[in-house]
Amino acid sequence: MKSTELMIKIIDNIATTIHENKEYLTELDAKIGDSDHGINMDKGFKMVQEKLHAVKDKDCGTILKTVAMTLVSTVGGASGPLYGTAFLKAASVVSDKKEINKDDIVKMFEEAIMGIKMRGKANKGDKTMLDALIPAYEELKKSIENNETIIEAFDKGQKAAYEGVEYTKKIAAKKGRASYLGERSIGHQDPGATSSYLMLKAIYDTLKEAK
Amino acid sequence: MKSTELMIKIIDNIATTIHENKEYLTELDAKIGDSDHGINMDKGFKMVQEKLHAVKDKDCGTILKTVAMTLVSTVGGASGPLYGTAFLKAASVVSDKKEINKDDIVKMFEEAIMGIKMRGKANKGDKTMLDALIPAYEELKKSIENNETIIEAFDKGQKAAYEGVEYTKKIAAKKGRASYLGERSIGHQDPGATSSYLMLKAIYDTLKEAK
Amino acid sequence: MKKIINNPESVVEEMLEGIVNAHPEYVKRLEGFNVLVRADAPVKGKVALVSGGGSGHEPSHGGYVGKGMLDAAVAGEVFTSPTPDQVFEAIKAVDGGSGVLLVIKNYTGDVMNFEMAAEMAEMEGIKVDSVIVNDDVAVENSTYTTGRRGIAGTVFVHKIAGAAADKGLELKEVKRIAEKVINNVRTMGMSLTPCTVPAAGKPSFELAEDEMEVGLGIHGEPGTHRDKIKTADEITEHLLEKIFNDIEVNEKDEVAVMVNGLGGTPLMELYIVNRKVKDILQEKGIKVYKTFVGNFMTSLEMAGCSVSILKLDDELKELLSAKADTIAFKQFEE
Amino acid sequence: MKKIINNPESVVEEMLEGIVNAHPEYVKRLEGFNVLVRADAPVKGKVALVSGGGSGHEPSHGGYVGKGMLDAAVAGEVFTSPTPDQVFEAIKAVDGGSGVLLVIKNYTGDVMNFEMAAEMAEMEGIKVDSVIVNDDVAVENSTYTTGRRGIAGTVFVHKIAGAAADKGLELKEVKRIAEKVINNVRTMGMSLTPCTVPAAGKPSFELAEDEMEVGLGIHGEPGTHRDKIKTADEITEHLLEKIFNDIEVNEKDEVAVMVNGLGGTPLMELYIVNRKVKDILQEKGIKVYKTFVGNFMTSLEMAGCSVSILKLDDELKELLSAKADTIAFKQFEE
Ligand SMILES: Nc1ncnc2c1ncn2[C@@H]1O[C@H](COP(=O)(O)OP(=O)(O)O)[C@@H](O)[C@H]1O
Ligand SMILES: Nc1ncnc2c1ncn2[C@@H]1O[C@H](COP(=O)(O)OP(=O)(O)O)[C@@H](O)[C@H]1O
Ligand SMILES: [Mg+2]
Ligand SMILES: [Mg+2]
Ligand SMILES: [Mg+2]
Ligand SMILES: [Mg+2]
Repeated sequence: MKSTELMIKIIDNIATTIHENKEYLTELDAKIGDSDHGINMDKGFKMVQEKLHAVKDKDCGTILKTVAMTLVSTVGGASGPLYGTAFLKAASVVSDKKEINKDDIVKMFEEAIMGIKMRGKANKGDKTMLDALIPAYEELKKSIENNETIIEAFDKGQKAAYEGVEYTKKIAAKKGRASYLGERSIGHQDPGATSSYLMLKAIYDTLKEAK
Repeated sequence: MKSTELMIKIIDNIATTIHENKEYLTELDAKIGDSDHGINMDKGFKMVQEKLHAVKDKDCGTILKTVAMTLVSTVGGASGPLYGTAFLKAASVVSDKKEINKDDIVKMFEEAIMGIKMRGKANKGDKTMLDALIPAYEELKKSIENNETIIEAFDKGQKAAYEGVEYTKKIAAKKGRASYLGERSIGHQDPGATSSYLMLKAIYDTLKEAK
Repeated sequence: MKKIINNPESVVEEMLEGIVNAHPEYVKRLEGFNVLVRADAPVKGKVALVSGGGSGHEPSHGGYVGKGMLDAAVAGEVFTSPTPDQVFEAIKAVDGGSGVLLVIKNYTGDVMNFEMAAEMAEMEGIKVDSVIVNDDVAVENSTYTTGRRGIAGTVFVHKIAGAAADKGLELKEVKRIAEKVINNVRTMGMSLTPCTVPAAGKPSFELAEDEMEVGLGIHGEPGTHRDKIKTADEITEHLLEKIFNDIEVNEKDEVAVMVNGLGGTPLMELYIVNRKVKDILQEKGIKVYKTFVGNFMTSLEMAGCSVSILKLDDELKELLSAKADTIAFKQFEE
Repeated sequence: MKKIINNPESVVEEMLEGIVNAHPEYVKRLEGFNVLVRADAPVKGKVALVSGGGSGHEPSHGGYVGKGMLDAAVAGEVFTSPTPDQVFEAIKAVDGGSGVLLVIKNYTGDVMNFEMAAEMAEMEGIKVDSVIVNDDVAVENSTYTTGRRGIAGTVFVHKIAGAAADKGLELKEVKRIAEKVINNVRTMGMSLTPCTVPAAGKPSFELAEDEMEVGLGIHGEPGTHRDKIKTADEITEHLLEKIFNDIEVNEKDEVAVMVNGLGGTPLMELYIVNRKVKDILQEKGIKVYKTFVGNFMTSLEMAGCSVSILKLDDELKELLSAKADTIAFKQFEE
C-alpha cells in the first residue's frame, strides 16, 4: 500500500475511534474539566473525515497539513491548537513526500511532541496528553532503533501510551483546566492523554490490519 | 366608661385581633393576591398600638386621626390608604369630641365607607372590603334607627359583614390585585373583606365585654 | 431560599445603602426615608419626575434617577407600594418650582398611595400631576376593573418624559408627552421560574420542569395561563401577537423595542428573543427605530422576559434619542 | 433545562444575530465568522483591541465593542475558546495600521488559540501583541502551573486599555497600561447555583439548598471549596480577605470596585454586597474612586457574584474615567 493511501486510512480510523469514544472522553473531562473534550475532538475529526477525500491524491505533507488546519479551526479549546500544532509539525517533516520511511516516522513524532510542548508549555508529569505521547515516542524510537518493524514499534508505542494514561490517574494536574482542581484532580485519568492513546491505538490497529 | 376610653380599648382589641389573624389573612391573600395582607395590616396596627398610650387623654377625633395617619404611613399596599382614609373620614365626624352618640357612630361609619369608595373607586360586588363594610353599615344603621342598642347594632353589623365575606367567595374580583385573575378568583374569599369583618367583630366583642 | 442577603427584613434598607455608596455622583438618599433623589436635586426651574413602587424591580426605579430621566425614586418594601409620606418627601425634595409629575404603575396600591401623596403636596402648594402606566396586555383593559398593569413600558415613560422635562417643557406638556407614551406602549411577558420574596422565604408559585407561566406581572403573581415550554421563536410570536391584538401598528410605522429580562435570564436568551422580534417586525414592514435589550424592570431572580413595543412619532423619537445619564440607563446624544 | 432558546446548537449564532439587529449603530458582524467589530472599524491610526473567548459571559465580550473599549470581540461556542481563524479574521478586520492588542483571559485554550491567531497575523505583516488577564485569586499563581484564571477583572482591562488606545497611544504603551491593570486587579467569586450549558442540557454541578460554591471560575466548573450558605456580609468578608491576601492595598490607596453578578442574581443582592465592600474598605482607610455594580462577566444563568478590586494610580484613574460608548458599558466624561 502506498504511504499516502495508508495515511488516509489511518486518519480515517482515528476519526472513527474518536467518534466511538466521544461520550467516554467527554465524561472523563466532566470529572476534572469542562465536559467537552469528546465533543470538541469529534467535531474536529468529523470535519477531517469530510475533507480527506479531496486530498487523497496529494502528498503526505499536504494530507497532514489539511488535518492540522481542520483541527485548528474546528476543535477549539486547548486540544484544538495542541493537536493542530502536532499535525502541522509532523507535516513539515514530510512536505512533498508521497512515500515515507521509518526515520521520517520517528522525526514526525518527535516534531509533533516538540510542537505540543512549545504551544502548551507543559511537560511530562503535568497530567496532559504529553504523559501518553512522550513514553509512546520513546518506546517507538527505541524499537525502530532496534530495527523492529513499524508495527512492532507502534505496538510498543501504544502500550506505553496506555501506561501513561494509567499514570495520569496518580498525579495532580499542573496544566490545563484540571490544574484549577489541584490535588482534587488526583484519581482521575486525563482526557487528553486518553485521546492520544486512542489515536496511537488506531494507528497500530490500522497498520496491523493493512499488513 | 368614657367614649374615649372605650375607643382606645376597641382599637387595642382590633390590633390584637389583626395580630392573631396575621397568618390567616396572609394566606387568603396568597390565593388571589400577593400574600401580604396580614403582614401589612399587622405592621400597621402594631404601630397603632404603640401610639395609643400617647393619645389616651385626647378627644375621639385626635385618637382616630392618629390611627389613620399611622395606618397610612406603615401599612402600604392597597389596604393602607383605604383603611387610613376610612379612619380619617371617621375622625372628621368627631373632631374635638370626647363623648359621642349613636348618630355619630352611624355618621362615622358612613363617612368611612364614602372615603373608601372615593379612594379606591370600587363598589359593592367588586370583591373588596366594601362587600363586608356596606352590608354591615346598612344593618347597623337600620338597627339604630329601630332604637336598638349599640351592642345590638354592632352585632347585626358584624353578622352582615360575615355574610358579606361569604358572598365574596362567589364573585370574581373587579378591583385590586385579585382582578388580574379574573374568573380564577371565584371560590376564594377576599382578604380585605375578611379583615373588615374581623375589625367589626372586635368592636362588637369589646362593647359586649365593656357593658 | 438561596439569596445573598443578611436579613429578609432589611434588604431594602441595605440595598439603598449599597446604591448610594456605589453611585454618590448620581444619587443621594433622603435621610430617614427610602427615597433616592438626584445628587443635584432640586433642579431649579425644571419639572421634576417622581416614580417608584415596590422594591425588587431593580434597576427600577432608583437606577433611572439622573439627568434626562427621574428626579426621585421611592422604594417600598419588596413588591409593596411605598406609603404616601415617603412619596410626599420625595415630591418636596425635588420640586424645583415648576411642578412635579408622578409616574405611577397601575396597581391599586401604588395609585392610591401616590395620589394621597399628591394631595398632601398640593396642600403645601406644590403643583403636582400624575400619569398612570398600564402597558401590560396580559390583563384586559376596562374602566370597570383595575385595568392593565404597569410593567416594563414604564421605563420608556421615564426616558421620554424625562427628556421632555430636561428640555425645559412645562408640567402640562411633560404630562401630555408621558400620556402619549402610555397610549403607544404595550408589553407582554412570560416566565420560566417563580421568584421568592425574601420575607416570604418561599417561591410565589410552582412550575414544573417543562412548564412556563404566560402573561404575568412583575410581582411574582401567577400569570393568565400556564403552558408547556415552547421555543424562543414560538414564545416571541405569542408575546407579539398579544401586543398586536391590542394596538394597531401598521406598515411603515416606526417603533422602539424593549426586550426586558426579569432578573434571572441570561442576556444570551434575550438576544435570541430579539432576533425573532426583529424578524416579525420586518415581515410586517414595521421599522425598528431603537432596540433595548437587558434587565430594565425585573422581578427579583425570576427567569423570563417581556417584550415591549412603543409606537413612535417624530416628537417621541427625538426625546427617546436625547441624552440620558443615570445609573442604569446611559445614552449619548445622537 | 429551562431556557428561552430554539436549539442548543444554534444559541451563539442566534445571539449574535440578535445583538447585531439590536445595536447596528455599535457593531457589525464579520460575515461567516462569530466576530463582532465596531460599526466604524477599522479606525485608522488607532491601536485596535481584540478580545473574546467562549460565549455565555454576556455582555462580555460583544457588549464592550465600541468607542473607548474593544474594536472586536470573538465569540466561541458556549464556554469554549474560539479557534485561531476566527481571531485572525477579527485582527485583520480591525487593524487600523497601528497594531492590535489581544486581551486574553488566562485559560489554556484561549491563550493557545489567540496566540496561534497572532502568529498568523504576524505572518501577514500585522503588528500584534497580547496581554493575559489572570485576576482570579481563587487559584494559586505559579509559573509551574496554568496560573490564575481571567474573570471579571478583564472588563477593567477592556475599559482602561481601550481608553489608552482611544487617546492615540501606541501599541507598546497600550500594552504597558493593560499590564499595569492586570498587575493591580484581583477578583474572587462564589455561586449559589450551577449553570447549564445548552448543549450539555444538565447543570455543571449540584449544590444542596443550603450550600454555596466558593472560588469558582466562570465556566460552570466547580470551585475551590463548598460551604454552607453564609450571610451577604460574611460572604463579602471572605471574598475580600482572599483578595487582600493576594495583593497589598494600603491605607490611603485608591481603588475601583466591581461587584459583578454571574447572571442569575438580582441587582438587589449585588448592592447589598457592595454595602459591605464599602464598609470594609472604609475600615481599612482605602478610598473608593469608582464603583461598578451589575452583570459584567456572567456564567449564563448562574446565581452568584464576584468582587474585583483594582488598585489605581493617576494614570489609571484618568483612563478609567474617560468616555466609553459601547452596548453594555457607557460612561460620560467627567
Ligand atoms: N498546556 C497543555 N499542554 C498539553 N496538553 C494540554 C495542556 N492543557 C490541556 N491539555 C490537554 O487538553 C485536554 C483537554 O482538552 P479539551 O477538553 O478539549 O480543552 P479545554 O480544556 O479547553 O476544554 C487535557 O485533558 C490535557 O490532556
Ligand atoms: N379599589 C379597592 N377598593 C376597596 N378595597 C380594595 C380595593 N383594592 C383592593 N382592595 C382591598 O384590599 C385588599 C388587599 O389588601 P393588601 O393585600 O394589603 O394590598 P395589596 O393588594 O396592595 O397587596 C383586597 O383584599 C381588597 O379587599
Ligand atoms: Mg474540556
Ligand atoms: Mg396583598
Ligand atoms: Mg402588596
Ligand atoms: Mg472547553
